[in-house]
Amino acid sequence: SVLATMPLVGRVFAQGDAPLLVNSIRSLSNPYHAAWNAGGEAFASRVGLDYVTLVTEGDSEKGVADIRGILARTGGNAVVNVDPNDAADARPIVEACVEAGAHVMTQWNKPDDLHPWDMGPNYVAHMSFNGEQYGRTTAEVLFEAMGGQGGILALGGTLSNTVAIQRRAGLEAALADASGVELLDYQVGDWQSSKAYDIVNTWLTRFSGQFGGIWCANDDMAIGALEALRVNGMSGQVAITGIDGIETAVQAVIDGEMVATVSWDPFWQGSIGLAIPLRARLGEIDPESLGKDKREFYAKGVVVTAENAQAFYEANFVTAPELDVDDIWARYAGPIE
Amino acid sequence: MTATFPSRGQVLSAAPTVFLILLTAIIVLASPGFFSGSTILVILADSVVLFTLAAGLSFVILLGSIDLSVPAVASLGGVIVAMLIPSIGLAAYPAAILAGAGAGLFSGLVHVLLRVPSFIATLATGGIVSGMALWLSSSRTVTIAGEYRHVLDPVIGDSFGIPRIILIGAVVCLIGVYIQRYTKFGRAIRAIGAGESAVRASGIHVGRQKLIAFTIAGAFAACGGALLAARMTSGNPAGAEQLLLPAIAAVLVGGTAITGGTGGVGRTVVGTLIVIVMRIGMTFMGVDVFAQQILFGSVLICAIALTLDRDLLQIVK
Amino acid sequence: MAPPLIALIVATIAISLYNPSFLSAANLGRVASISAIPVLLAVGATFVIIMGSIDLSVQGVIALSAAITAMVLRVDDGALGSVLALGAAVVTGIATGAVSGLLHTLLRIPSFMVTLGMWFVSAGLATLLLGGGTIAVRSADLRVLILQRVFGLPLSVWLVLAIVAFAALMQARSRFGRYVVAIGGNEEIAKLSGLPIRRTRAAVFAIAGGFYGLAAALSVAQLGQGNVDIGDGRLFTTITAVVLGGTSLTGGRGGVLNSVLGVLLVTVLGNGMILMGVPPYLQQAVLGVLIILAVASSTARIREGVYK
Amino acid sequence: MSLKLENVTKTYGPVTALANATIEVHPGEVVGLVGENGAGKSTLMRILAGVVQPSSGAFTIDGEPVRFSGTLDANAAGIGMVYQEQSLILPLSIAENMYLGQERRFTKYGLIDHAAMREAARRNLEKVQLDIDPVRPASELTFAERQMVELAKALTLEERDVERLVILLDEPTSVLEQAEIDVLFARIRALKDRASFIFVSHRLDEVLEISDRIYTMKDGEVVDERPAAGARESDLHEVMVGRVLEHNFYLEDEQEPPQDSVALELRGLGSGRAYRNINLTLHAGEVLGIAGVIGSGREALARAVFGMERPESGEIVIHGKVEGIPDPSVAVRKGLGFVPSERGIEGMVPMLPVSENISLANLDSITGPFGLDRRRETALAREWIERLRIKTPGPAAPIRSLSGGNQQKAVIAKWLNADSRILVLDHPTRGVDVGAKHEVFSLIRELCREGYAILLLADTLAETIGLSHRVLVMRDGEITADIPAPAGDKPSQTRIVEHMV
Ligand SMILES: Nc1ncnc2c1ncn2[C@@H]1O[C@H](COP(=O)(O)OP(=O)(O)OP(=O)(O)O)[C@@H](O)[C@H]1O
Ligand SMILES: Nc1ncnc2c1ncn2[C@@H]1O[C@H](COP(=O)(O)OP(=O)(O)OP(=O)(O)O)[C@@H](O)[C@H]1O
Ligand SMILES: O[C@@H]1[C@@H](O)[C@H](O)OC[C@H]1O
Ligand SMILES: [Mg+2]
Ligand SMILES: [Mg+2]
Repeated sequence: SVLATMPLVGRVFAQGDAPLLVNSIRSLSNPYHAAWNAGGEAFASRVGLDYVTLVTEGDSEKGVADIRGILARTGGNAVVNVDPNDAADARPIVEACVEAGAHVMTQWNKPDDLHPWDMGPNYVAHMSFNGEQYGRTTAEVLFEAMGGQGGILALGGTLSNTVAIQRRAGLEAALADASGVELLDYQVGDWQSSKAYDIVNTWLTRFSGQFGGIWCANDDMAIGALEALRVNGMSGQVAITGIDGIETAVQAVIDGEMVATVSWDPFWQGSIGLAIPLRARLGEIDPESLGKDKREFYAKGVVVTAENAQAFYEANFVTAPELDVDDIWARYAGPIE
Repeated sequence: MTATFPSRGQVLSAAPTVFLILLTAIIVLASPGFFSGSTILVILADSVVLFTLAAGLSFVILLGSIDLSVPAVASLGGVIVAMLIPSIGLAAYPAAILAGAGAGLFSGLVHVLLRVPSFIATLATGGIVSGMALWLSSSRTVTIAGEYRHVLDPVIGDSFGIPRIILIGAVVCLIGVYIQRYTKFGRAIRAIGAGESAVRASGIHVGRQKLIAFTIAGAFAACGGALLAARMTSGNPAGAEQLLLPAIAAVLVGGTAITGGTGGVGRTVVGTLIVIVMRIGMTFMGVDVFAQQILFGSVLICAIALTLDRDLLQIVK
Repeated sequence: MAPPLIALIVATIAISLYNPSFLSAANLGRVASISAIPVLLAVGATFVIIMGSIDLSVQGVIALSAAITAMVLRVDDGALGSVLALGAAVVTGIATGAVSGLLHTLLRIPSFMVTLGMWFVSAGLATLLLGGGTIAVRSADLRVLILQRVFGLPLSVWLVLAIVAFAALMQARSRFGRYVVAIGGNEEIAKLSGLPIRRTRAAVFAIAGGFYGLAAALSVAQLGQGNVDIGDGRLFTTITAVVLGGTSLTGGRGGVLNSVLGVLLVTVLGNGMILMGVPPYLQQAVLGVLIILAVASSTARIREGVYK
Repeated sequence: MSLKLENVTKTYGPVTALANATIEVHPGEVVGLVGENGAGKSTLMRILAGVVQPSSGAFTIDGEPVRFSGTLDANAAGIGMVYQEQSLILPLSIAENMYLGQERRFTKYGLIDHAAMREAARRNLEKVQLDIDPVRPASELTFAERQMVELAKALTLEERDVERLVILLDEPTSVLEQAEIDVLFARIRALKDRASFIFVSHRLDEVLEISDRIYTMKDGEVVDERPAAGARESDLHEVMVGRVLEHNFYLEDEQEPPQDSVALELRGLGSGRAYRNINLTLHAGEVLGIAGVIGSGREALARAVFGMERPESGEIVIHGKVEGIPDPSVAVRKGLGFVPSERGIEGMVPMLPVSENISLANLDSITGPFGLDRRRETALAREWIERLRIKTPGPAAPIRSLSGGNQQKAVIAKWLNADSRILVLDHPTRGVDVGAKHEVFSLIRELCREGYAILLLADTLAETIGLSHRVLVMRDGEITADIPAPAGDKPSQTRIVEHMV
């Protein structure tokens, strides 16, 4: 493959023809997307192409408008990796890219009836993680830490958010299978640690002594929960799980204050999401001939628990993460049904 | 003597437009592709939703009040459109606008009858409206299924090579400008913003005018939300959440003072374009994302510093 | 009796009837400790609002101050570093506030617009400084403020109480406090009386910034990490609390202690909804209704006058 | 201490407010200052008070040149001013207002000693015979009480460590009634051994009564100086306006008997303690003056008629039809108009153009087939400007740039444009100079001839008597007398005062 053998892909393209690499994400103010951006940057410098980051700041219209702007500026000579602000945004974005002749890959969010194979070769693929599965996995780890018995509390992400809904569904599924565990309350922490902190403080009054675990839809909220317990002199007495695999959460797992988190490896998402459509643009892969299972797929997350936390921490936060883009299917987990 | 009068005011009322032109010129110089016909259409099309919200908001700001419920009402409008299209088709748009007007009227009633400052009244009603949107949609984004896409066509299609949403924006603009400049209501609210007591003592029912202003703001917000939903082919109960600040910025940068009494919907057109051009322009010029917010904030302050007619504000609060 | 106090008492009674543990010492302590940061923010904003101005930059200033705090702690999370970090947070807040205040007074731009712009600018700076990351400061000595208890309450609560007492005294008894009310009451007359308008105005924004900065440092200490989003959602709750407390948005009326009541009311209502099991999607709506009722009942007596 | 301004000029952009003005104030002297609206009186006083800096010229105290950079400098030199516009900060207490900017005197360890300040305030309030608790917020005071508090505030200068004081009074009496004016004058006389005064008023009789020496200003210049002793009102009037004061100031000979038809009737109107059981009839073509001291309830009554405040009982009959308790919007529809005493707040929208102020009460008058018609609005405004001889650069000029008298005419034009046949005039000549007053009076006469009905709360008793067909006297919320005042047989002031107190 050209990518593997010729790191400086820039040279493959005639002068002025090199495509622009574009990552579109929510914002740079959260560690998750910051790592995503770092992955994009690392990949761009490895292949020697120009790179820009676009941020939606949570505004769908801005997200779409920015991508249109880039397409207009580059005349469509772009490779776009996008984490749409909302599932619905994927359609206008993909349509704009296809029309302009750019190659695009979406992650996490897209409408259920939008499929790469209906849009031609330029919509290369959609990749996600199985929210329900991992919501369920962290719940199961949580229950196990509680000995399969007792009450739990759950902190969900923003109410209408698709990812939040999927993760909650996973939690519910796990609960259905765990007869000894009871969900005492579900509150919405809007992904924020400060909100989680306040909610958990109140829970301590309402459910004092009745719960042994807190399931959180992301790590930020898990940290808020953890600190709320700590300030009430209860750290370590209640099991907590999160999702995202941010540094502070992994550290908490190492310290035994959290039982699990899941890492999506945003550094990898920010790089692989460019590598796949870039290969398509280079003609190294032919999207049309890929099966549906490879054009809409789940990738594997890493469940971080006490066993692997230390190693994970060292590999991801102590040393600079390494690009892992050569085998694009290395983390393939299966098709999205 | 007559000649010297309007001059200063007129100069300043043209300032936002001059600013917009300068801004565009800078971007064009730095990035020539910006001025192509297709970019202009893209920019205009992308301005319409924001403009619709900001136009409605202008009425309330002219009063010297504020409406923070705009994003919630817009989101509600989007949800309603998405939910109703399958059953009532095109009638979903007026239904959404009506619901928005109702929400605006409610804010107005809380503000006028209960004498709750508009900042708090609309913040609170925004919460209530959000709750309704979440409840209606069962807290999920409501997707408009493919078979109903034709109902979206009036919004997302093209006519004569021009995105139809631009034409809709033009209509919204005409309606807004007409209401604000050519109706008794429009005159009354500007006067209220400039000096409420005297307006009341002139026999104008101040409370009623305020109610109408909030109702219109609600209707415009829901209309903007409906347009957004059509563009996104779905109604998200939190979909317009991030549009509040840009909408306020658009009104203010256009030259409508936050203290009320001066400005208007026409100016909000310019204000919206400044905000959008600025935003897309930065992407175009390849301004580092890390710097974009800083630049946006600075330009906002500069724009207002350069275009504000301070003669009209005796005290700057 | 002040209407917010009545509302607070009514809310407290209603909630504790439903859930008696609300009045337990432990819960009251929790209410106090989760109110500490909002109180700081509200007290800072109170000065601005009494003056008839508004400060929308709250979250931006928090982001920037939190970033600076965390960066100092990253270098040294011992006692010295913690003291420096606290100082740096306050200084950053003051500096940002001063910039707002100076732009506002020198360029004669309404505070609403300046602080809207400064919100973007300071949040952008914070993002730039942190590169989007989060800095974990879990072992910093700064955390004693949150984790160390004295007479059952975290140090931070005592610190905030002391600051509130000082601010209340300053507001009621100092010349500066008087000037702020006078300017909010009628700036032209204040000017005729020879009060230093610009200086006072600029100082108020700087002081408010200092309060936000301190609140940011406490947030960092509380959550054991510093990032840009740490102040999310604080702006509107702060202004709501100030107004609920009875400080008028048109200026000239209100006070620091009112705002403390306002914060307690918001906290108790939020707390109460969770204790009473109000479903999450309804919480905002219920809070909205309660706020309308509370503000309406306190404005009901004032029949005339312009309100915007 | 002698103050002297020599050849002082002050310009605002193209406007010359003061042109080479020279005046002097000697110790222990009361100097009167008169002139038409816009003559430059306030500007001159503001320079002395340190609020405004002169563009050129010399300002000396006892021969030493001085330069004030603000009020506080002037205060330190013993100069204090009572402003033409009310200048108390409503949410602050009386004591806080009186010592605003001077808190340092009561500050210990950085804290203000409220008790001491209150005591000091009380002492100064006593000087103007005002027995109110200084902790009350200024917002609770009546207009006139506020004015007295401002006087007391200026008198706090006495406590200063300065030998001699100069107290500048800019139209202090415009909202006061005779009793308070007497208190004020007594205070001025008592203080003359320590203080000099400059006294500005549009009521020339007052100026003659209290002053030792009188300056007259015109178009920014000081055009006349004379001792008060021996001077007559007509002399002052002549230098001010450039023509002789008409003997017939209130245009009595233009007064015609009212018509028989009743325009407005109040039956048993009452509101708490403010006014009780008010019955009155106002005929077309009639000026019905209401006299009464502050607290008599006449102002509240006038506002209630127009619906600005709600009466608790009684009914209002307009053109023979019983109307419910009104609201201003209803009142206007029924043909009422209201010229409020606070012109700048309730009478007009200062930053809007003259034209938009005139059309405000009747937007239908400028509505064409496509909505508001700006051209029609401008044309209409021009008509009124011409008819009422409003001095303005044009219909587009912001109304706040007009002089008080002309603003007042524009406010009246608003009601004429609204076809309001019943006008409630609450102090229509407050702060209006003699020339402009005359024009307002002749307008009132003209309207009466055309059948307008006017309920008048005039500035002075003389004005009430002079203009009215009938004078109702109110005391403590009740009507105590109904005295006819036909042309040629006007009642004496004493006859009316009898019923007032
Ligand atoms: N702030 C200002 N800006 C512009 N022009 C002003 C200002 N203040 C005063 N002037 C001008 O100065 C002139 C004198 O005004 P001033 O207020 O001194 O008159 P006055 O004699 O006090 O009138 P009045 O009897 O109505 O109080 C006015 O005609 C006006 O043109
Ligand atoms: N801001 C201003 N800009 C321009 N001219 C002004 C301004 N303020 C006042 N003036 C001028 O000052 C003159 C006097 O104004 P002023 O307000 O003193 O009127 P007035 O008759 O004294 O009314 P009042 O007694 O109600 O104050 C007017 O002729 C007006 O043109
Ligand atoms: O911030 C959220 C992140 O924490 C979660 O993992 O995915 C959804 C995001 O919105
Ligand atoms: Mg004057
Ligand atoms: Mg005057």
